[in-house]
Amino acid sequence: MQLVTNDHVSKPSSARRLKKIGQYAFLIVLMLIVVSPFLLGFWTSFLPTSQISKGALWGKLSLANYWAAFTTTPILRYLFNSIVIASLTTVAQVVFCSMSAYAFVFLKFKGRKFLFYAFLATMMLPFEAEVIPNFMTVKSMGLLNHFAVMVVPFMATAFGTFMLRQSFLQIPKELKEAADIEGLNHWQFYYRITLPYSRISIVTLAAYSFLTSWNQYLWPMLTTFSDNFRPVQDGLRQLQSSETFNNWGMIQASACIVVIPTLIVLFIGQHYFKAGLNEGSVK
Amino acid sequence: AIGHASATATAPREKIVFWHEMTGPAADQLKKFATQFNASQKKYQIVPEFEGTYNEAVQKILQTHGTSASPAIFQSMDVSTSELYHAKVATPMQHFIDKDHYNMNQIAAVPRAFYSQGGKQISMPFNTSQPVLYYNASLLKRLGIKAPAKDPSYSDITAVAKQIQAKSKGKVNGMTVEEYGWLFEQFMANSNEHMANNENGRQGVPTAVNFDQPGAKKAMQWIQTNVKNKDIINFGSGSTAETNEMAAFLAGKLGIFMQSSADIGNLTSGMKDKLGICYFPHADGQKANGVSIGGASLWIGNDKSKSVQQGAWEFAKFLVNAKNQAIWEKITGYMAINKQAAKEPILKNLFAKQPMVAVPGEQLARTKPNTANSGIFMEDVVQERTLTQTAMQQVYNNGNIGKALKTATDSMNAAIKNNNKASGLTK
Amino acid sequence: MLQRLPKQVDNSLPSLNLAAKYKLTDSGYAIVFLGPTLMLLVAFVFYPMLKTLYMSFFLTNDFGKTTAFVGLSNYVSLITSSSYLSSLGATLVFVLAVSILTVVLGVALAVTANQELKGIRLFRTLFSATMGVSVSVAAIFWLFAFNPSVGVFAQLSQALHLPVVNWLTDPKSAMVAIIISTVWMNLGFTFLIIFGALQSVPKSLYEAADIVGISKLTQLFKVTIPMISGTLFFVMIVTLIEAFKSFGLIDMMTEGGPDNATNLLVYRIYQDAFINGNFAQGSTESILLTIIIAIFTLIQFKFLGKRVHY
Amino acid sequence: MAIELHDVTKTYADSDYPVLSDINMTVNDGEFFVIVGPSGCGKSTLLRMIAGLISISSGKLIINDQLANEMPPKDRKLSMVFQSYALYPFMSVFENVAFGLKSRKIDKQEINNRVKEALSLVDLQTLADRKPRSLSGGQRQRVALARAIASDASFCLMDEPLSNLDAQLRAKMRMELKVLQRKLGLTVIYVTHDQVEAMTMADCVLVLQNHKVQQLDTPLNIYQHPKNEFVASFFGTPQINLLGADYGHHELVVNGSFRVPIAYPLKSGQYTIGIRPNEVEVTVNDRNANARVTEVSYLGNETVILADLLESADELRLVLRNQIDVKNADFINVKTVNQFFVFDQNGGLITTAGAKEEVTADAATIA
Amino acid sequence: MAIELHDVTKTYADSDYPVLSDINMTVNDGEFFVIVGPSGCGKSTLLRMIAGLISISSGKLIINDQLANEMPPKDRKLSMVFQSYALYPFMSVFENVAFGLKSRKIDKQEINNRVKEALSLVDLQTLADRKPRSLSGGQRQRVALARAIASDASFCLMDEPLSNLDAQLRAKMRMELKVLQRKLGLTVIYVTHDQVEAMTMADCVLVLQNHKVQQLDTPLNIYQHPKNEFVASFFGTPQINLLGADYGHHELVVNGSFRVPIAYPLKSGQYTIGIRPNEVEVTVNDRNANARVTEVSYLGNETVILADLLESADELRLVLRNQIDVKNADFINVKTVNQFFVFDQNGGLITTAGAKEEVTADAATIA
Ligand SMILES: Nc1ncnc2c1ncn2[C@@H]1O[C@H](COP(=O)(O)OP(=O)(O)OP(=O)(O)O)[C@@H](O)[C@H]1O
Ligand SMILES: Nc1ncnc2c1ncn2[C@@H]1O[C@H](COP(=O)(O)OP(=O)(O)OP(=O)(O)O)[C@@H](O)[C@H]1O
Ligand SMILES: O=P(O)(O)OC[C@H](O)CO
Ligand SMILES: [Mg+2]
Ligand SMILES: [Mg+2]
Repeated sequence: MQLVTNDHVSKPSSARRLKKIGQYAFLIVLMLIVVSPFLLGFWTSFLPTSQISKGALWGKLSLANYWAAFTTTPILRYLFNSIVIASLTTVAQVVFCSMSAYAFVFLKFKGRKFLFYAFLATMMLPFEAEVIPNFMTVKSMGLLNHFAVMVVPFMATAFGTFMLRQSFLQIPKELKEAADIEGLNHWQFYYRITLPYSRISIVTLAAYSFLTSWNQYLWPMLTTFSDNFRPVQDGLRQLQSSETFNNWGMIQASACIVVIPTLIVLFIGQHYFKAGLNEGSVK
Repeated sequence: AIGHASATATAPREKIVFWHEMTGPAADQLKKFATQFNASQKKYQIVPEFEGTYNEAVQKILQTHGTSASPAIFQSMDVSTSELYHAKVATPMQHFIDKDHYNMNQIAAVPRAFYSQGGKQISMPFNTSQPVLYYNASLLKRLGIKAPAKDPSYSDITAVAKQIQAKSKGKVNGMTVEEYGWLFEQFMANSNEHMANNENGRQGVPTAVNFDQPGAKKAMQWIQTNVKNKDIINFGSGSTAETNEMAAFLAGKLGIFMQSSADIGNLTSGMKDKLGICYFPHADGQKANGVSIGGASLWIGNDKSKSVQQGAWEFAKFLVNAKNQAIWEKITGYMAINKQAAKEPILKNLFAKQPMVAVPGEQLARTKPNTANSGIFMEDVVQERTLTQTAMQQVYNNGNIGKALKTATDSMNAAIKNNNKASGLTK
Repeated sequence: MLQRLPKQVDNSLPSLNLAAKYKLTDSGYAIVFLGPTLMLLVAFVFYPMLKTLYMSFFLTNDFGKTTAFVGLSNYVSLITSSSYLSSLGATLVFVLAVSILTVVLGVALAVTANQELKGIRLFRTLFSATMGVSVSVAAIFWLFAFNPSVGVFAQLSQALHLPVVNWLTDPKSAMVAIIISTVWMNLGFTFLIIFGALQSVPKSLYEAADIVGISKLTQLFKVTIPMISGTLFFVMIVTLIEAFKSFGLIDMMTEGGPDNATNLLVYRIYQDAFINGNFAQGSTESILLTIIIAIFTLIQFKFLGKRVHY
Repeated sequence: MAIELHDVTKTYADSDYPVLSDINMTVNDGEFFVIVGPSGCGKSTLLRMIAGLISISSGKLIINDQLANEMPPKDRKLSMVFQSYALYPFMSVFENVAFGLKSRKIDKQEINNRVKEALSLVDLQTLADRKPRSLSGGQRQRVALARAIASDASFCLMDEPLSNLDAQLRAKMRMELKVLQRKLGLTVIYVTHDQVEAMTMADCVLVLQNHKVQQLDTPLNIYQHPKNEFVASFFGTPQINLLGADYGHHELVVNGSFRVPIAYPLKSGQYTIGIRPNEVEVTVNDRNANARVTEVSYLGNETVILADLLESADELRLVLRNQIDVKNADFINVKTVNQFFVFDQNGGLITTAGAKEEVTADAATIA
Repeated sequence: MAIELHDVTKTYADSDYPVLSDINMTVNDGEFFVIVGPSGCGKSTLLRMIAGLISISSGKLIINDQLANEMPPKDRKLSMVFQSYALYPFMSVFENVAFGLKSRKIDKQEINNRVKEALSLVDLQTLADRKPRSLSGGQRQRVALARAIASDASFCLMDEPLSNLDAQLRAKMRMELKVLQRKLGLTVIYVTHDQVEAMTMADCVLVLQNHKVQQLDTPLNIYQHPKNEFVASFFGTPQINLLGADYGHHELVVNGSFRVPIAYPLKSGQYTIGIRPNEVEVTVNDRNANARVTEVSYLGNETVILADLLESADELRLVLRNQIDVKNADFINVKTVNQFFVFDQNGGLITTAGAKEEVTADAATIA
């Protein structure tokens, strides 16, 4: 719903003021519902576990839990692993998906339609339903327990291709024609026009694949066996299940440490999603 | 923080990856052992890796076998012995014993037998436990409740739990029994019932199981009644359940629970109150048949080079020497399997100061081994545990006991049939 | 590839043929541009699907090797097994609840955040925040919240003298707990997508409605929802498929229990294949899962797709 | 239905200075009132304040003798045609037109009749079931109009409703709209940046620029008596020539190039003279040439010429009758200026001069 | 740089009938060649075939005496201004203009000079660092032009480059473009659907409609001697009046309403008479009235009138001088028709008649 009160009102009537208060109240309630699990997590990460296990939500606040997480658990190593894996996956996905999307939009070749439908169909096939043979494949490729095992199978996705294809389709056909007249070949047009033109979609896909890779859970659980390669998701799972004492404070601190990089990626990505970047290209 | 010992400048050390499933103080102690071992010599470098629960580890071992990801030496739980043995993923421990003329007599007979087949040692006993019953002795005292007998019956325990509930005015929960397949196995063992045919697989490959036997039913009945009466509180199953029941017990919010003796380390270090331990309870009017040992043993993978295997063997020996077993028992509650360990001052002091930690040992000592109380030698035990655990969940949630057990039995039998066929164990 | 194209009649992008004729042909470029993705998809999507299908007709040994051919018997035993059927039931309940709740709440959040108020950007950012929460973090936050002794829910009920719900050990409430956590996790993504769609609805449509005196609530149903129906449809499908694939929260919070109440199809595949070591059964379940997802997607396309206004 | 604005000012929340300041205007019942001005001058802003879609920062809006500053849009009983049409893409033409009526709980039969009538007025009966996306630009625009017509509001706001149409269609719609307005007796406030629309349709024109009302008058007066340089140059195509001129001895000397006698008593000094392209008479290849042709275009029966004054670089736009035979690079002599405007240093009109009754040059084209 | 088309036909892959058939035309070196026609008639298609962006289905395209049907676009050495500008949104104005040059590996300094020169020609030097999104429509259009100018191609294709600009700017750009073309000696093929552009800019106009060339001639000839009804009605605003007429006794009887004498010997029968709105003289409130005014608009110095013929429902468009005092509902008499066209039943021109040399009515406005 759009409200039309987006402008300065010199003397707001009391009805308007009441309405505004109501709007904010509703926003705040919704916001609390959404963020309360975070707040609870952040808050307790500063509390001593002894307090938490008594059921108390107050106590002396300190960074002790964070210190414990950094020093007694491999959380930093997990973070490092995840960053390596997610970054590699992201770069590969952006490159390969943009290339294949380019082919579907700007190249004419036999079987294009068929291939495209085949791509579309794979979007319905859940990776989770294919882990068994995939596990066997990476095993026979000797990739188990390496970064590669968490990167290689995800270097290209049908979803990414589809998403970028949609975005490339928005490129005015005149830009391609103008480039043809100037004699650009496909590589040049791909690199110098298509990618910069679609940078919002590229960033979106990058953010999306980074987060998806970061969120990988089942696959690394099946394919990594040492802390040197375990990403955060499984690292946290390990921490949680190896904790016999219910050291809530430290676990919450670890969770907070893990959530921060993704929140940063998200907020940066969001900041970038400004509308209107391609305005003025065509009428 | 991954537990590497500093490598020396000389010849590169042979890396020995060691997979284990220990948590809490036991995990810390294993890291310490690895560090000490690494410091004690220059040829090998032990790299311990935690691989989650016993259940998860079995498949990880099987599925990584033959790849660079597989471990050189690994810990695997008691009931996985048959599966790993048939899968032929390990060099029989007997091989190293013979080559090294290692004196196996220093190892206690029951665990030795448990991990042998045809008189040959397949794996090295390492962490050996007994299921026991824990109670908060100080709490009972404060509430003026008489501690349960050392060898209690179901109703003995019920009585204590009831009093705890009543006298604490509901502030303290009476007891809990985790929904845990291992405990179910022990209820059957203690009632002298064979879960699997062919004498629990000791006389041949099992072709069927039967959970639906009187002893099992009685135990389930006991639990269900107590749940209904709110004398048993449900913490669920899995590792969360274990941490939650532990946390509640340590916080004085739970009076009694049944678990592996491996919890003693945790309990004694984390508890201000006095800990009470007694035997695994038996059905009323029925003598306890005794329970089997729990825990796990050490295996040496056969997909690694000779020298790596040698290093693994050295480390295995290191872990089961008398001194380390004594330390192990003190820290964790696993019973030392090296007979000499009893003479170590560490253990002597421990028993003197905390006599109740000797209870698991006493329980084991008075058990007359038979095929019902010597563990199950069967493949797919993980599935059996999941199924019986589910049956227990149904029982907790007021399901029909007979039906629950029957369903689990049928499912398991189907799985056994398929597995035996697929693995070529039977036609 | 350095060949002349046969003279082509007309097509929508023939300029490319003309432009590229003396160098790589379009088909040549296609191989280069599409090759890597295609290879990856063949290796990790197409081939595994067929392999899974193949394995589902066999028994497998400890190492996952196919041994005995059994035809359809894996399928028969699965669809006659009460526990599989109850998993299936649980999955359907879960998937429907999650996708409906997610979309409804996502719309509510997006509509609320689409007002022009001072500081609204902060709210928008916070509303999208759960997109940055990974599954294990969410699990830890919610495990704490649902903890029977120290969790906020338990404490709240105690404070209010209500019976304490055993969130994760009672089959019914465990499902509710998993649904709540999953919906919460999905909310950020859904919000962002729907919000983006709302922002692109021309303001003048609302103004035109304001002028004829159509109430804000009517505008929501008669203008907003139809205008974003394309996006809602997309979100519905994505959430549904994602819900079918839920795994992490279950693994960390309930391990499929109690009494299989949260043993959703994907978790079951994992359990059967990678815990119980029964790859054949896991494969069979994978195929069934794929079929079920396909059916659901098609149903959605058939029934919802019709009502979508692009 | 009369609308009055008194000292209305608008400042958007995120800016410091007003978009519109001190607007005063009265729209009488049945009047076709046109607001015209360059892009971005605040035309839509003004219209939206009248519609109640945005608030008024200060001043008074009076609708039918009632203070309406805070009145919600729907109570103002008006209809509006949006610049962007604002059609609901998921509704058919019929539903689009009926949408507003339905919400008023009007009888179904009645709605049906009204929609049908409105559609037939704009000649769209046959397309009632189409969705907007399968209509051409002109048809969409007519749907938007039909919506305004179907609502029984007697007061209609239109925001550049013809701006997206091509020239032919625009010309046609101008006529049709005017006929319709007269027929229905509507009061219309019509926003445009097209001077032709303003000239052809308005009873009254408000020229906006630079946050302010520049002139408020009938179209003819605006063309013939522009209040200032901006208004003069905004109306008329080709644009009026605005040239520097020095006054002395009853003459204006234009850029040192030619002289224009003037009876009006000016103080001596610098002025700007405004000469419409068609108010000039020239002779070609005259010995006294004062300009040189740079560009000639024939428009059927008249000729548009660009010429540079010889003394200054200034360009002159001229519209001549076809008979005159002139080509590029010819020298010409600006002989007579029939009518012209004199503006002061601030651009304000001082006087309209020249022998209006003796116009001999050809017509100016302002379409 | 000459371009010839011989019997060029185009059929799009997904349709059965040709969009263009048997097009023959020659564009001479340095010529400003305009292709005009209604929306959808195939103008852009024709241009794109010349550019090599789409293929030619049959016929020959010859560029500088060389068969060019299969020549890739870049080898045709042309530049193109797209209807929609086709600017790269992420590049600055400067980079947009320089882009094509860079890809040709031209010396940096050289590129710099050329771009600067091109930008100054279109008066955009100061905006070189802006991105397209922060330019106004007219400025964007000029960037597109600068790009064509900077490329040293002596042959430039322009697809409706002014179509979205507002009237003032359009008029200005028309002039500037023409001057530029002359200055650089460019050969230009210019596509438009705006008759004014065609009339004012072209050396030669090609009128397209209905897949075919309707007329190919100079602008003046097209206005004065339209080959058929379509051409006649496409040029001139307000549109020409096309009315039914019966011939007999050296007279055409127009819709039974008035008579027009004609010297040309026609066979008796039905014809269509085409009368431009400004070629009619009327008297107001005449006793012999044959039409009634329905709409009057004053355009500064002339008046546009709509009137209905009394005998038939037909509407008449008239442009009169301002002096005539006429208002709505007045009865008028169409007295004299100075010039008119006679078309046969198929719409083909038979003759242009009337005393051309005696034109007394006011100028028609076609802008
Ligand atoms: N919501 C807003 N917030 C701030 N400034 C605005 C807003 N809407 C419009 N403006 C500014 O107010 C000025 C007037 O805008 P308005 O839309 O009224 O112009 P207009 O005369 O209708 O122009 P056009 O002919 O292009 O439609 C412009 O400078 C514009 O940028
Ligand atoms: N790629 C295509 N495939 C099929 N038909 C097409 C294609 N491009 C254009 N057409 C059709 O060919 C005809 C001519 O199109 P073209 O773009 O040449 O028209 P135009 O004269 O440039 O019109 P406008 O003035 O609207 O730009 C139209 O009917 C159009 O629908
Ligand atoms: O908890 P533990 O190590 O004593 O082992 C218990 C069971 O034996 C596992 O099978
Ligand atoms: Mg506007
Ligand atoms: Mg075109």
